[in-house]
Amino acid sequence: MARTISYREAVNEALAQEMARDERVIVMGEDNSGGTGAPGEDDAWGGALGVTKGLHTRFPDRVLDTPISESAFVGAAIGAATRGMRPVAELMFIDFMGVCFDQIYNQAAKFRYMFGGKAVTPVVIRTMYGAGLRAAAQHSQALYPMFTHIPGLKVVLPSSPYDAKGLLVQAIRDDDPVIFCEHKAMYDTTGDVPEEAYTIPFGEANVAREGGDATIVAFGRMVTVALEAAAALARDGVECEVIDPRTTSPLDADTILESVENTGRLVVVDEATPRCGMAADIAALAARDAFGSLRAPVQTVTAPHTPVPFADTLEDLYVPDAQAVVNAVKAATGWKR
Amino acid sequence: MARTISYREAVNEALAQEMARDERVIVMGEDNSGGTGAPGEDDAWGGALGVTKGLHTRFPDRVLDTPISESAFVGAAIGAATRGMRPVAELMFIDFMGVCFDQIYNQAAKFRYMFGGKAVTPVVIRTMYGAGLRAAAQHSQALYPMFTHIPGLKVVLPSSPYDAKGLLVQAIRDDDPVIFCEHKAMYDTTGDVPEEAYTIPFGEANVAREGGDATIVAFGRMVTVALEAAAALARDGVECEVIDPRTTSPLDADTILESVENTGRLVVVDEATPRCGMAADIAALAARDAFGSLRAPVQTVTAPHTPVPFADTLEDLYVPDAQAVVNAVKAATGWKR
Amino acid sequence: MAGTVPADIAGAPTSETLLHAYRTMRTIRAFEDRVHEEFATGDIPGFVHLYAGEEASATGVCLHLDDRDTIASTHRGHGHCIAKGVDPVGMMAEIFGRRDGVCHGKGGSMHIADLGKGMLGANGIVGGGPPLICGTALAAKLQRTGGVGVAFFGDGASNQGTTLEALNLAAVWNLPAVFVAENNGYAEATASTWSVAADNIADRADGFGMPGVIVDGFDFFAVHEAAGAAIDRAREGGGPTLIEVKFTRYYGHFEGDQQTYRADEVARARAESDCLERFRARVTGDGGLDAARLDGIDAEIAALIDGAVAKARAGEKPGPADLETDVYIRY
Amino acid sequence: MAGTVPADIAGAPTSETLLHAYRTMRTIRAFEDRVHEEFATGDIPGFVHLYAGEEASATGVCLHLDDRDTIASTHRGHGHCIAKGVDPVGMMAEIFGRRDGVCHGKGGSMHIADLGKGMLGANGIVGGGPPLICGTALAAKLQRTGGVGVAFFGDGASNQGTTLEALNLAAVWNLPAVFVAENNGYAEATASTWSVAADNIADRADGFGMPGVIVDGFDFFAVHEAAGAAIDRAREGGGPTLIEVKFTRYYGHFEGDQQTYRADEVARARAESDCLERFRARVTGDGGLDAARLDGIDAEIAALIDGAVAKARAGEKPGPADLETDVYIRY
Ligand SMILES: Cc1ncc(C[n+]2csc(CCOP(=O)(O)OP(=O)(O)O)c2C)c(N)n1
Ligand SMILES: Cc1ncc(C[n+]2csc(CCOP(=O)(O)OP(=O)(O)O)c2C)c(N)n1
Ligand SMILES: [Mg+2]
Ligand SMILES: [Mg+2]
Repeated sequence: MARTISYREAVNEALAQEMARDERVIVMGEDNSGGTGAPGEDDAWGGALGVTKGLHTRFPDRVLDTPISESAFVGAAIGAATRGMRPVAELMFIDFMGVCFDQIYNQAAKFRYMFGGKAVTPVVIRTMYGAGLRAAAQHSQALYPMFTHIPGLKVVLPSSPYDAKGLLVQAIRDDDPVIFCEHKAMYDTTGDVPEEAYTIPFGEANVAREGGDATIVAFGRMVTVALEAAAALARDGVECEVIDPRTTSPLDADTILESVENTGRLVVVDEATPRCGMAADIAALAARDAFGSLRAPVQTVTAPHTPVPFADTLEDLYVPDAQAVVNAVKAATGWKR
Repeated sequence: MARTISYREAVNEALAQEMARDERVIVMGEDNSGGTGAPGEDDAWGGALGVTKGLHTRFPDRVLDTPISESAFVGAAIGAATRGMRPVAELMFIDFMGVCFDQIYNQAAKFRYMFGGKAVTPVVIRTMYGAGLRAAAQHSQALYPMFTHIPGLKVVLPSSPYDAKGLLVQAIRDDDPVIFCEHKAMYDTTGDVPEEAYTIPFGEANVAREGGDATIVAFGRMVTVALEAAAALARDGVECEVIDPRTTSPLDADTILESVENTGRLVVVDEATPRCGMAADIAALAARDAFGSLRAPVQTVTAPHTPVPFADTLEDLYVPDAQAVVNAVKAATGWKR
Repeated sequence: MAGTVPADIAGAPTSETLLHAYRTMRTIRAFEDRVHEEFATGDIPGFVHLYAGEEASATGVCLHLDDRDTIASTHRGHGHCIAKGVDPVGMMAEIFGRRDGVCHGKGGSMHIADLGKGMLGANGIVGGGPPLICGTALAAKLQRTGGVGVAFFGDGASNQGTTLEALNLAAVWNLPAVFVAENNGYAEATASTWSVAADNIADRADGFGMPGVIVDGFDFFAVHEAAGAAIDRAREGGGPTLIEVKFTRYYGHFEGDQQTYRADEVARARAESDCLERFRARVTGDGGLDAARLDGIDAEIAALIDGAVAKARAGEKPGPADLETDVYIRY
Repeated sequence: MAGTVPADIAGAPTSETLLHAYRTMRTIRAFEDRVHEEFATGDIPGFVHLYAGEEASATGVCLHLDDRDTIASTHRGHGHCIAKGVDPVGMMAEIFGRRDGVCHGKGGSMHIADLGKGMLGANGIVGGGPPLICGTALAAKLQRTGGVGVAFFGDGASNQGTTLEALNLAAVWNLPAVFVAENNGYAEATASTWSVAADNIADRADGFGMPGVIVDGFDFFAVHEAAGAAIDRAREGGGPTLIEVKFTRYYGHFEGDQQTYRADEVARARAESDCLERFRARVTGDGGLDAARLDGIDAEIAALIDGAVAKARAGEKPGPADLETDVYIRY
């Protein structure tokens, strides 16, 4: 039975249902309960934006607050995963990866390969990314392209409440290390979500809209922006296929390539900065494996090569919007040799 | 007056000459002298592979050994740079970025923007990258694509002793934070290097070989591999233009695009792993800005999407070689719609 | 305000110093109370962390500093900025995201900085500052300026590896640095008595080869004295000190925090140990300062803050031309 | 070898335990001396860090451990592996980069691991292990297995933020963990007396809310006793302990190190305090063990190592089919 809930509730529900189903699942992070050691309420925060609220009350022994020691507790989640637990560690904002990155890419991501296929490390690292909350340069980054660069990690970017739940359940049940990236500006977005637990497989893109004139590949929150643009373009008679890969690693290259073979035009929309980012990654895929079908330059719509600015006027200019996508599609459809 | 010296000597000479010329230049890192606090010799190591050997003897007060505290001493180099020094910090192996990345991308890279253009942070972080020494998964990575992704950093990949000296002198004199990536398997490579100090500007590619049939863009040690492939191809009458961008950020897009407009074919050779890497970055550039000239799919030659293996047999398969580049060029020149 | 400090400062504060201290603490309090009100109007964007209640720490420390000296701050940085002499008017404009803010609106509350004043910035990264201070202290040492570097950080930050590494490095390099652990009892909603596995943060000093001192953070005089001793030692080549300042914050972790994890600590602190009240009680009467002069300062500051808010609200926001500038010095 | 430990182990070692300890220390010594020789032939690729001289640490600690227990090691990991029961034959093959190595030749000396044995791996990252041990200890605690996690790390690693954070987290979560700081005097060419800004690494324990103990690392009995007490406390829910083991390494930092930074410490240590010699002296004669039995063990081990090298040299190397496997469990 589906009902309408928020992206925040979808994440919370996935965690609660998996904890109820499997006692190996534990949750840890700064103030994931909140109030530990304090005179007032426990479960006082449920994370900085309330996503894990209520879990500690239901599962007091399996929701652990932590000191501000990301290397230690992310490493602890990884270590626990090698010993039969299924930890979900919250790296509050993805911007903080820099204080614990080693444990993620040199330890968790490499154990299986370095140890000759003998390690099993089913850890999930939940983290908030993205601009839009006026949180400035150190609390608004995307950064998931850097996780995507690392062999051994799986990287997930849910673009709706439905995907948030199904992909998180999959992440928790998956036996490989998963970086689960939640867009902080989407927590109040609502959508239909089944009550029961379900999984969405990794590496299977969602074709969010079908169309034959151009292919738009978009990630995370940019899927909404792409759909907005596609709707606007449809009014002008331009039909876009909007593809949401859902996971950047593994990547569903086939769905993207088939669409490009059909439309001949590709626009990639990515909230991350442009250099060595997802837009470049997808553009390169098409230039290599769908070149024969391309009828126009691959267009990329990304943030500029700058830190995220604070002022609302600047941040609004920073994040790609529907108009930018419309312009990119028109540049592709209007292109002539 | 040029003489033949090694890549290692070129780096050492650039440091020595800049330290002699400018007393604001200081060098710090683990065992950059070596022997600090120990009963035997000082300047006992000159870094793990002897690159800074002799500097401490010449400049005892300006070559600092450090504890194994990368966040602290890389951060210290950054802090000192904001106060009029020109520190060159050595992050021994680029693989260790994970224990100090925050100081680099959230602090040094963002100061100028976050602080409204008022910060000046002339710090250089020297680091060794690359496979070939059987150093396995945590001591052989490329990783420079992740630095390239970060706005505010400049990223340098010298491919010869001549470039190593000229680019390092430029890095030290440059007012922005610079990540200077030395390939650990190239230290004994020799070449002609002028005795006097000189600079090579950032963002100006070196056309290492001219040719009209295909453009090969290669980075760092891969430039040698690309030239080897180009020589082999020339014997079959295929003339390749080999472009060494020298810096991935800033990137000399014009030189690459002009070449592709001329040859119509692009092969990118990168030692890094493929996802969100330099190969994808350059392929995307061409697919966007030189599409009209491309006459074949852009070919990328990279490491596989795996950690770096230990066994020599596997590592030799892991690193792109000339044959792989030859095959890629032939795939491009032989391609038919 | 820093830089204008009387020369005698190392010793017992003169009345001039006391007035300067009071003015600084009052400016911080008025600034924060006003930001709290303005935030409620919805016109201040982003995350804002207020320093109210903690004024004696930034003030007692920074009174000893001048332009040779540097400080690194935290996400809760307004007080440190003001105490180090950053212009409150430019700060208010920055918090409102205006072009004439101290960072041209690009940084905001979590990134207020004024390098010209030796203020290395608030920091959005917990534990981001201490390593940087090792560097500014190293620069001062190599340049023989006699300058010191002071890192302010919280109880939560005292568990961050970057902070702990910096303590060791400062001692190993014998740097002119002072580490001020501002223990306000909480890291977000987590109690420091739980997250810091030691009775006191200062107990960590010994393991990093430096003296550790604990002071009552509501008592300006205690902070001022402890900081003076540590800073003098640092200037004279005696190496770093860890000072733990204990108090509580008056507002939530950030604006919007419901604070259900708390008891009545704040009410008690405001009533019994408020730094400004205690300061007034001590310096007036027998203390030799005229309460009227302090009231006069209060009035001046109220006007200053009114003006700052008015200017900030009237200020223009940055525009398209500002988006891609200031990333590099040379492109 | 671990897992086969007599039940009485918590108390004073029985003769059976002593023979087990001797066998373990001898195996490590013979293994490392031989790797040193083989490396000189040029047939061992990569970076190799030898544990010779430090045998009493890994042995004295791991004698208390069984299959419930986990250890995390360092780049200098051969001794920890052997003491935790990893097969020396498979280890030698791994070091030579052969397919039948414990990691199928994909890891090498710096990444030897055997998770089935609770050995989480040597680690190429200084300070990489302690956070992981917080996790294995947490798992043991939640699963109520009575297991403990032991993190071995060096004096250099004691300055790495990851290690320091782990100490605090283990205490905050009251984990069944033991942190063994192997202070061999150097981090590469840097003296620990300089890089560790405290008289002892163990002095850091207090600041992280746990007991700190210092032991003579050449004395098996001292290590065994201290480790036993710490591990018992951990198993009983008493929380973590920091044990500093002091000794020196017999070879260079890595094979090829000229060691010009050193004086004659090694010669002295070998002559005066070698752990195997001291052990023999104590257990034979009045100690009640027959020297001939120990000689017999020496001979067995010499044969074991000969066989391991022969097998490794004869072993096949991994090939193209192995390059891209083992990155993920499900693709
Ligand atoms: C590396 C990092 N981790 C987590 C956060 C999120 N965060 C911001 S402030 C804060 C609490 C800091 O507590 P404390 O150091 O005591 O400073 P206080 O807020 O009490 O002044 C946290 C967890 C962050 N900004 N950076
Ligand atoms: C994060 C990180 N920094 C630096 C290195 C390089 N390195 C390898 S071993 C070593 C010295 C370690 O010293 P210690 O911890 O005392 O261990 P020991 O070698 O003495 O056993 C260093 C600096 C590394 N591997 N990882
Ligand atoms: Mg606090
Ligand atoms: Mg050591």
